[in-house]
Amino acid sequence: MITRLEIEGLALARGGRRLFSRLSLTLSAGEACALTGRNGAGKTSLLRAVAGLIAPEAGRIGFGDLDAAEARASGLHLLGHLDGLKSGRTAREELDFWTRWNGGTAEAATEAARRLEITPLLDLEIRRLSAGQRRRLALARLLSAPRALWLLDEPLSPLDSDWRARFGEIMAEHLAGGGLILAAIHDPLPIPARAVDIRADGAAA
Amino acid sequence: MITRLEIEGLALARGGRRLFSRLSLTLSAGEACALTGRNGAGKTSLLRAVAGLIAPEAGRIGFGDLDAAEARASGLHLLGHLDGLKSGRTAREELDFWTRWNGGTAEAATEAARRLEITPLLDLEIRRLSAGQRRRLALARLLSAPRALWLLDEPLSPLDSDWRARFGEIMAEHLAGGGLILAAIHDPLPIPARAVDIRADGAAA
Amino acid sequence: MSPALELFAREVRLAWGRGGGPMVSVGFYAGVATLLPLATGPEPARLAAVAPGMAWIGLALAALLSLDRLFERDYEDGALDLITLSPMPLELTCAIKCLGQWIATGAPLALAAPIAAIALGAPLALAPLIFASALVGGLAFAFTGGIGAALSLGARRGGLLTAVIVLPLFVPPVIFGGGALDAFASGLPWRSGFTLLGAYAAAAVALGPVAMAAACRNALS
Amino acid sequence: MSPALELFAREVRLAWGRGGGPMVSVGFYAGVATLLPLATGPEPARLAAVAPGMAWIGLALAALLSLDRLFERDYEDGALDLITLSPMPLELTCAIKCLGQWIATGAPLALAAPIAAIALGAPLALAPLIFASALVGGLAFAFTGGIGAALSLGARRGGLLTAVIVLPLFVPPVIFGGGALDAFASGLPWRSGFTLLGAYAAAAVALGPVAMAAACRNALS
Amino acid sequence: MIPAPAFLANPERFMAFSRWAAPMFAAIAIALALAGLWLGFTAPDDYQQGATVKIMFIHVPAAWMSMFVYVCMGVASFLALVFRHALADAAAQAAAPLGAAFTALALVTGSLWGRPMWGAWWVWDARLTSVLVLFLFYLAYMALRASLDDEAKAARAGAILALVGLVNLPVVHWSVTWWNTLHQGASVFRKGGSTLAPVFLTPLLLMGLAYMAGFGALWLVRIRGEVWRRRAEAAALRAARA
Ligand code: HEM
Ligand SMILES: Nc1ncnc2c1ncn2[C@@H]1O[C@H](COP(=O)(O)OP(=O)(O)OP(=O)(O)O)[C@@H](O)[C@H]1O
Ligand SMILES: Nc1ncnc2c1ncn2[C@@H]1O[C@H](COP(=O)(O)OP(=O)(O)OP(=O)(O)O)[C@@H](O)[C@H]1O
Ligand SMILES: [Mg+2]
Ligand SMILES: [Mg+2]
Repeated sequence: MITRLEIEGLALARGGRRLFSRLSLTLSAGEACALTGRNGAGKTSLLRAVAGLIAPEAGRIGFGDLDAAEARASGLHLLGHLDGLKSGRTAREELDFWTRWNGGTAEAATEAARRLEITPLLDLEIRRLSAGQRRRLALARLLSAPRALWLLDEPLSPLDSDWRARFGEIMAEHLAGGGLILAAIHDPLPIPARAVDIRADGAAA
Repeated sequence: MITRLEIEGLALARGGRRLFSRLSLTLSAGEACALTGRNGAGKTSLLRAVAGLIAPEAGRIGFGDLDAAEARASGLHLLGHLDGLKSGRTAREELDFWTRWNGGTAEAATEAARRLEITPLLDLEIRRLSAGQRRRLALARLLSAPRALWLLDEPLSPLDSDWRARFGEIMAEHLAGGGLILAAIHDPLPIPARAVDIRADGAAA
Repeated sequence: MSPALELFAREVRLAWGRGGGPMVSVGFYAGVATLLPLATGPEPARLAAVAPGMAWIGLALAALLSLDRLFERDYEDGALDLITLSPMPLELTCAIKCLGQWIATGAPLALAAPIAAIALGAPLALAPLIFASALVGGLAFAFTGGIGAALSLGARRGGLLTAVIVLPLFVPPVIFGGGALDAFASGLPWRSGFTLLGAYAAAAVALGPVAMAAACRNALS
Repeated sequence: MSPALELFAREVRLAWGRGGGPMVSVGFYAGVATLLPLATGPEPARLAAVAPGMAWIGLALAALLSLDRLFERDYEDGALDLITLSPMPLELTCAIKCLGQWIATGAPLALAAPIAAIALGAPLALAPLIFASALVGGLAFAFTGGIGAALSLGARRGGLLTAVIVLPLFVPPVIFGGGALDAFASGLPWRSGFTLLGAYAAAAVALGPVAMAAACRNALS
Repeated sequence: MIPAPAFLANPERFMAFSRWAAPMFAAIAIALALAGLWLGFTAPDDYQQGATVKIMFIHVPAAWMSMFVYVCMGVASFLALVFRHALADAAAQAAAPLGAAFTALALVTGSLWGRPMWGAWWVWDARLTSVLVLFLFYLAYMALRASLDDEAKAARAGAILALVGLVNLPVVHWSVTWWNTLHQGASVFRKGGSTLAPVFLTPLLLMGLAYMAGFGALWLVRIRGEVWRRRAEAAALRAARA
């Protein structure tokens, strides 16, 4: 299980342009970090680099003394703008598939659906869900298969204020259980979190 | 040009389920209305009904003494979660196309791009834009072809705080020029707006 | 540029992609024409007999391959919502999309069809008729194929479903065009077949857009 | 259920859609088989000679039609990101996707192929060989087609580009399978052709996933 | 012919080398081609094939080059994929249209030759078909590169396709041995030495070398062009962003 995330002297480039360099950040079990920054600063790119989907230009991303490939393969959840839900399948099909794909159990899926109050929606096709309902389904994946590191890209945006608070509770529980959260946000996170501001020169604050 | 939006006793149903009924709302030139409501309350559905994409179960949607079909065809902009931008085309191709499609001029498109600071991004493919950059491109369409009624579905969500404020200024200008804005939101709008809360029983507040 | 022209240009560009557009269609055609003799054995007599027919089948299948997404992408990314919000009647919009598709893929294919047929052993004299009927037939395929593409919007498996809806509509042009080619090759009167093909294409151009617009409105609501 | 099985079930379901899956493939096949006699004229001798070959072409084209989206949808909606974040090697994931595609569309088509060929006038004795070679050939088509589908991820025109990439890869199985059918029909030894088909399919199954995984990683980066 | 990759991997060194190497290769190509054509066209007519045998001096080297260029493209693609070397990628990209042109030339001249020899412009035997497939691979490579906008991604996708296409080369070469083809078997590069009379063999080999040198010149020029284009694009991008 991932208990540490260490980013050292990271530099990322997209399409030939350097986004930021010398970003360093350490996160231990139970800690959350809120990434902020202007549009296009590189928050999403940073999350994808931590997940191993894009290669850094310089610097190191480590997971304590775990092997990076292994840690990524079964230690983290990535939740982005693109949520990987197929508009033609039902919510139940998608939740069940992703739960098992991530190594979770059927009970965990049921419990996650209950927790996020999507149980009555499970037989609807994804395309019929409202934006907030769809996001809750995506969030249910985080609970249905326990993984330590959550990489969240603007997780709150289509949620109503009630659900923002409730997702805050869920995040707090995850941290209390030894989890780590790295979230890119524009609205403040409803939990205490280290703030890191991504800027082109040097980095964090 | 649309100068009034009148919604009377509107009832909407999706997938056989009544979302709300008896919703009434009048908006005149220069006014904005902020639709709030729980996830799944029917905000997006209401915007689509006003745009004429879905038929109401009961009630009337009128545009002053304009013919509804004509008013919709050239009097309103709809901006939703799905922004209609093709991931493989460049930002310029998309902006130019939508500008002309909506009857705007090339100068207006250039000016809109300048205003939303996407001029340097115009030659990038859409799939390379960050979430906020992409949203700004979608917003540029509002300016590139002037239309009176703006139907906005969570317009602020991927914007950074600086751009939220600046888009507030843009909305204020639009209202000052006699425009109308109907926006579904979870975060407060940065302009004075009538608040309407969508609830299943009766409606607005 | 008027919105109609603008839409037309967009459709052509979406279908062609940047650079290498017609080359891709032609390469596809060459591939299909290559597979046939490989599958049936290379005896020239056999091949020559079916060559013009195969040129036709290739055309119909290329149309299927490219039509599949005529509306689907616009539907899935929300562009169809915005396209319908316009003073232009949806029927005209659909017609322009089909026309763009035809120019972008049908026309290069019509140019390649006689070449493929002759490579398979069809007589040289057939070339102009193959070209003309491929051009007219392509129009019929585009406008009937569009109906299938619009009807299968939102269905779970666009590709093959489009094919199944569309194939019956493709049958008459294939009969008429194939018949005309066959008649010409055997020295019989071929004009009637070609005229029927033209009439079918004209009917498709006239009626197809109505059906497409209705199907699109239905998918959006 | 293990993740591998789960993915396999998902792929089969995505390919089939809800209800009527195999029927749709078979309907497509029937349509293609119907078009051929219409396009080439109905003389039985002509048709019978090309019938088994046509069954092959139909198979290859059906594979093309359905392969096109093997990776693209997952790429565009972000599912491919999440699928790669798993202890399962991406090579295996790609192989399972192709296998699912083969079971969902290749197998029903293999069942339909002999029927279509016999309807077009092929001798009854050919049926078992047509079925067997369609089954094995379908495997080769799925695994080579997957390479094309993965390589054209993020390209401007998936459909036809996939076809152009994939057709050269489809040529060898079409030669081997078509050759075996031809040899059998003329009473010549056919085993060598069938063995080559099997060998090609095995090579495709072994090497295809490596190329697909590399192409997917490239598209995501 | 394949320049020592390690030495030329440095773009500066490559540009310096190719500046004089390209014209030199061109001069060699012209000289060899003149000699080859002279010897070829003064050679006696073949007792079976008559004057048509002269097509051989155009056809056979073009057919050899169609495969050789693909090998070059494959090697360059491999280097580009494994070492992420931009110059290797430029080389692969620059080779593709040249290879397609040689293949088209082999197809056209072979077809012109086939008409008098076999009585048909085209037959679907294994040799001819596999060359056509080779041509399709070149087209597919170019089409793929043209339709991916991100240069780095297009480079890697193209490289993967080029490597996949390598499997076709043995089929082209040994098709005449593996299958019973109308096309004649190997007569130059075969076990036990060439069966061709020296009057034909010498001009044929001269033409082969001429094609090779010509390809070398064109390839270098195209790689240079590719390098310049990429530099210009990078500069434009920097300017746009600044
Ligand atoms: C479009 C038709 C043809 C194509 C695509 C074609 C292709 C090729 C290829 C690829 C080679 C190189 C083989 C190797 O080195 O492995 C070759 C060699 C050769 N071809 Fe053709 N060929 C065609 C027609 C002909 C015809 C009609 C003739 C004459 C009867 C002919 C005579 C030769 C000869 C003499 C060689 C040299 C054989 C050797 O030493 O390898 N080709 N051809
Ligand atoms: N595939 C790509 N190719 C080229 N440039 C890219 C690519 N992906 C992203 N970029 C560029 O990299 C920059 C950072 O993008 P990123 O999505 O990481 O920003 P972000 O911080 O998440 O912004 P936002 O708040 O708008 O979501 C942007 O300027 C974007 O245009
Ligand atoms: N095409 C459809 N078929 C059936 N039900 C639908 C369809 N579209 C939406 N719904 C249902 O209608 C309800 C309202 O959806 P809508 O998208 O209008 O909500 P919303 O207020 O915009 O919510 P959110 O804040 O989450 O965006 C939801 O419960 C949704 O499941
Ligand atoms: Mg982002
Ligand atoms: Mg909504």
